[in-house]
Amino acid sequence: MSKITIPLGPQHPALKEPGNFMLVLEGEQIVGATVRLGYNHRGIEKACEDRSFIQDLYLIERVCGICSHSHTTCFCMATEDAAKIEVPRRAQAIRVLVGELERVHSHLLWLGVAGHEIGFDTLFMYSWRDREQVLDCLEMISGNRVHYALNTIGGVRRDITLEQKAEILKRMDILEERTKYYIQLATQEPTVLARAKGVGHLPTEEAKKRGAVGPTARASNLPFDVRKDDPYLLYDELDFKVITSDSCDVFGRLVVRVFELLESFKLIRQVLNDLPEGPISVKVPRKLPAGEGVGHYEAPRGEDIHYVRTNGTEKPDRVKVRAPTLANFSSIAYMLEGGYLADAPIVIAAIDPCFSCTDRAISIRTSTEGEYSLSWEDLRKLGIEFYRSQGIDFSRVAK
Amino acid sequence: MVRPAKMLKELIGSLCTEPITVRYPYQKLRMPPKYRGRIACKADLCVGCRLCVRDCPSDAIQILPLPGEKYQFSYRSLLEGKKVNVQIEKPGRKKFKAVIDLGKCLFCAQCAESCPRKALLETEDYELAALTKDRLIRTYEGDGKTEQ
Amino acid sequence: MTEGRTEEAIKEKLEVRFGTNLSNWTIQRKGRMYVELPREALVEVVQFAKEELGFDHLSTITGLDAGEHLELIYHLFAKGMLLNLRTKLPLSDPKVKTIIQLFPGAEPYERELEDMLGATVEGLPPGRHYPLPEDFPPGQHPLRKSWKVSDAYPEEV
Amino acid sequence: MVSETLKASFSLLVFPGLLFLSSFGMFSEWLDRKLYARMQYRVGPPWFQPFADFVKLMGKEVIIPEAADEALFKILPSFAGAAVCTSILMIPVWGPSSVYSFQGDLIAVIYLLTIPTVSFFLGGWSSTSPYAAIGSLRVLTQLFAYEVPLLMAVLGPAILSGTWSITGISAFFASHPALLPVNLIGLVVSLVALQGKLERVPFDIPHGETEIVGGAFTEYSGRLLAFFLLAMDMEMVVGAALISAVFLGGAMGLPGFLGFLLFVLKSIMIIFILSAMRALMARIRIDQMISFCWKILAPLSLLQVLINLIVKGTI
Repeated sequence: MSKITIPLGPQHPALKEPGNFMLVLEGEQIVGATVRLGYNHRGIEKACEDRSFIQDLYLIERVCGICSHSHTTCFCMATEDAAKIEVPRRAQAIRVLVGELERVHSHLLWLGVAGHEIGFDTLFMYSWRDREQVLDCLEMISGNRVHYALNTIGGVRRDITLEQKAEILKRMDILEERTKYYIQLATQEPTVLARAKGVGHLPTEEAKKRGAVGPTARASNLPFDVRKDDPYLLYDELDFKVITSDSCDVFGRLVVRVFELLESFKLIRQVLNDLPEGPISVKVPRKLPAGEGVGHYEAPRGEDIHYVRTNGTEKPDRVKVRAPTLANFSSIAYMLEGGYLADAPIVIAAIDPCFSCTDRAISIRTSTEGEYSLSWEDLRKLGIEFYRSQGIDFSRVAK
Repeated sequence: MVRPAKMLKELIGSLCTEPITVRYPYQKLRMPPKYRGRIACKADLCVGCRLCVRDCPSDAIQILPLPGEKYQFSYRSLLEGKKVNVQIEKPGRKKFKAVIDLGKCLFCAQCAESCPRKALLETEDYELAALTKDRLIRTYEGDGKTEQ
Repeated sequence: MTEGRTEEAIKEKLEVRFGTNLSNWTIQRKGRMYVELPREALVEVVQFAKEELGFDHLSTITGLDAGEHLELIYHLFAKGMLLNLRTKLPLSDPKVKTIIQLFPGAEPYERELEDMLGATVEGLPPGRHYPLPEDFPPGQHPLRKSWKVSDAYPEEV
Repeated sequence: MVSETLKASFSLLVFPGLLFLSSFGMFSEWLDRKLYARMQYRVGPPWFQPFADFVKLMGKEVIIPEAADEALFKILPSFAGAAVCTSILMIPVWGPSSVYSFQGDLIAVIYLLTIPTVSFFLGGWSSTSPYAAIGSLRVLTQLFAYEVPLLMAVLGPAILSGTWSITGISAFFASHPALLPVNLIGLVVSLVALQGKLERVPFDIPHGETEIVGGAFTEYSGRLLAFFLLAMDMEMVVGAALISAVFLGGAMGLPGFLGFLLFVLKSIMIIFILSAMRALMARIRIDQMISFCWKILAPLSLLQVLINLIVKGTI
C-alpha cells in the first residue's frame, strides 16, 4: 500500500495550539512521525531581561494559560532563592492552595479535552461544567479566572477570608463526588476503555531514558513528583500520595490524573483547615542583590524549572523557563510510531501538551515582501464586493 | 467490570433539569467581591508619583498633568497704553488625569497595589468590548465617575 | 536514591574522582548545589553523576551570555537534590560536546543553545531549527546581550 | 400520461420528496442537536438553526481544488440528494401505503441509500486532499462493515411477513401487532447499523474531526457542502422512516393524516434513541468498528433471521 503523509498541525482541530506532527501512514497505521515545534516562540526570556521583576511576574504568568500560577510560583521561588528572601508561612500555604486548585482545574480541563479527542463530547461538556466550580473558587480568591496574578516576590497579594474558606470546602465536596463518578466512568465505559487501553504505550525504561515528567512519567510507573522528591513550599509537611500506574498507556495517564484530583482535594482541605497565621508577604526592595536561584515546581503537566540570575539592578540578568511539555516531547514520537492514525490525537493529548509554554519566548512578525496584510476596512470592502457578486448587498449594514 | 451506556442515568437527569448555561446578554453574571475588572481612577487623589506607570507590565496607563486653575485679571498698562491679560496659577496641589488603555491592560491590578494613595481601584465592570480601538482608551478626571 | 545522601557526600565523591577540575563550589541550601568545571570534563562528569551518583534526570540546560563568555548550566536532578554543573565557553570558540548519548531528551535543550545563544554543540545530529524559524537570519542569536529585535526584523522598529 | 408525470414530479419534488424531506430533515437535525445539547446541560440551538446554516452555506464562496475533477466534484452532492429523495417514495409516509410500491422495493431502498455513501466516498476521493483521501477510505471501509448487518436485519421482518415490499411488511405487522416483539434483536441491530450509516458517534470515524478534520468533506465548501449536509439530514429521516415501517409497523393501518402523525411520532422516537446513543459513547477506531460489526452485529442479525424462520414455521 502506498504511503500517505498527513500533517497534524500547526492548525488542526485536534490541537488547540500550534505544533506540527508529520505522520507517515500506511493505511491507518503510523509508520513514522516527526515532531516540529517553535511556531509560537514569543521571546519571553529575552523580554524578561529588560523589564523589572514586578513586570516580569505578569509576563511569566502569560507563559501558559492554564498553569499560570505554576510558572509565577516557580519564578518567585527562584528569585527569592537568588535574593535570599524568606517567605512567610501563610503566603506559602496560600501558594500551595492556589497551586492545588490550579491542578484540579487543569486536570478537569484535560479530562474534557481527552474526551473530545476520542469523540466523547458528553464527557467534555460534563467535566468542563464541573470545572466551573474550581474556576469560581479561583475567581473568588484572586479576582481573575485564569491569570490569577496572586504571586508577588516575597509572598502573595491577597489573603483568604473565612467565608472564602467555607465556600471552597463546600465546592470541593461537590467536586469530589463528581470525580468519583468520573473514575467509575473511565473504568467502566467500554468505548472509553477501547480507545485508551494499550494505546500510546511507553514502557518504564523508555520513559526514564527520554526524561518524561509529570503524569506521563507516573503513568509509566515512574514515581517522579517534585512535590515529594524535592519538596518546596509546605509540601514536606502535608500528607499526600504519589499516584502511579503500571499500565504505561493512555488509560494509565487518565487514571493517574483522575486519582490525582482526589489527592489534590485532600491537600486543599489540609491547607485550609490548618492555615498558618501571620503576614502574607514581606517587603522586598526594587533592586535585588546579585545571585542566582533555581525554581523547581510540580506543575499539573509535570516538572517545571526556572533559572533566575539577578545582578543587583531591578531587572534580572537571565530568566530561563523550561515548561513540562518540552521534557515530554521526545516521548511523543516514540508513542506515536506503530499506532493508528485515529489514536494520534489522544496520544498527543495524553501528555497534556502546552506548545505555547514550551516555545515561550520572539517577536511579532508583520508583513514581509510578497505577502500582504488587510486592514479592517479592506476586509469589509472585500466582503461587500463578494456578496454583491452573489446578488446580496451588505454595504448599508453599519460598521 | 464493563458497563455499556454507563452515563444513561445522568443523561436523562440532564434532560429533565434546566441548562447550566448562563444566557449572557439577557442574564448577567454575578462577579465575586474584589473582582479585577476595569481599573478606575479617582484622579482627585493622584499625586503624580507615577509608580503605577513604572510597574505596569504592559504600558497601559499614563498619568498626565492637568492645567491648573488660574486667576485671570487684566489691567490697563500705562507704558503700552492698552489692556493686558494676566494669568496666575492658583496655589495648591497639582491635578492629574489618568489615561488607561483597556486594549493593553492585563487586569492584574498591580497599579492599584502600587498606588500609595489608593487612587486606582478595581471595579466589577467586565463588559468592556468595543467596536473601535479608540473607545478602549478611558480617561479619568476628578472623582473617577467621569470617563470617556 | 540513597536517602542518607547529603550535599557534602556528593561533593566529596566528585572531588575524589575529578579533583582539581572542579571549582567554585556553592551549596546554596538543602538540595541546591552549584559547581564549575571546564568544558572538556563535562561529558565525563555528567556520565559519572548519572551512573555512579544516581542523577538520572536532566531537568534542563540553561545558557546565558555573561559578557566575555557563554555560561552553560546543566541542571541534573536526583531525589531531593539539584546538581547544577556550570561550564564556561569562550565567545571566540563556543564549542561543547553533546550529551544526548546519556540523555536523549536533551536534544531540544541543545538545539536551543545553538539557536538562541550561538553555541556549537558537537555531535548533535543534523535536524531542524528549534525554536527559531527556518528562515531566521543566520548568525543571529537572540539571547546574546548585544542582539536587538531590529537586527532580525529591521522593518519593525 | 401527463397526470402520471405530474403526480410523479409532485411526489418527488414536494411530498414526500425534496421539499417535505428537506424540511423534515432540518427539523430532525434540530431535534437531534437540541436533545444532544440538553443531555449535556446545554441550551442547544433555536429551531431555525439548521435552516440558517443552510442559507449561510448557500451564500458562501465555492472553492474547488485545482487537482479535483470539477464536473464530478460538483455533481456528487445533487446525486446524493436525488438518491435519498427517490428512496422516500417507496416508504409509506401518508397513510399505510407508499407512493410507489412493488415487490423488492425493500432491497431497492437499501441500495438507493448506499448511493449517498458512495458519493461521499467519490467526493472525498476526487478532492485529492490527504485528509479527504483517508476519510473517504474510511467511508468505504465502514460501508462494508454495517451494510451486511443492516440488510440481514431487515431481512428478518421480510421473511416473517413473506413479502419484499415495505408497504406489505408494515401492512402485515399492522394486522399482526403481536408479532412485533419478535423482531427486537433486528430492531436493535438496525438502529446501530443506521448510526453507522449516518456516520454519527460512535461510528463517526469517516469525519472524526480531531483526526482528519472534515474527513471526506474537507475540501467541500459553500453550496456543495450545504447539499451534502442536507442529503445527510434527509438520509436520517429516510433511515428512521425505513426502520419504523419495517420494524414498528409503520402507520399501523391508520389512514391519511393519522398515519402521517404516527409516522412523525415514530421517527422522532427513533431520532431520540439515535441522539442518546451519540451522547453515550466515545468514537471507536475503524478496526474496532469492523470487528464489532462482523463479530457481534452480523451474528445477531443471523440469529434474528433464524428466529423469524422458526416463528414463520409455527404460524
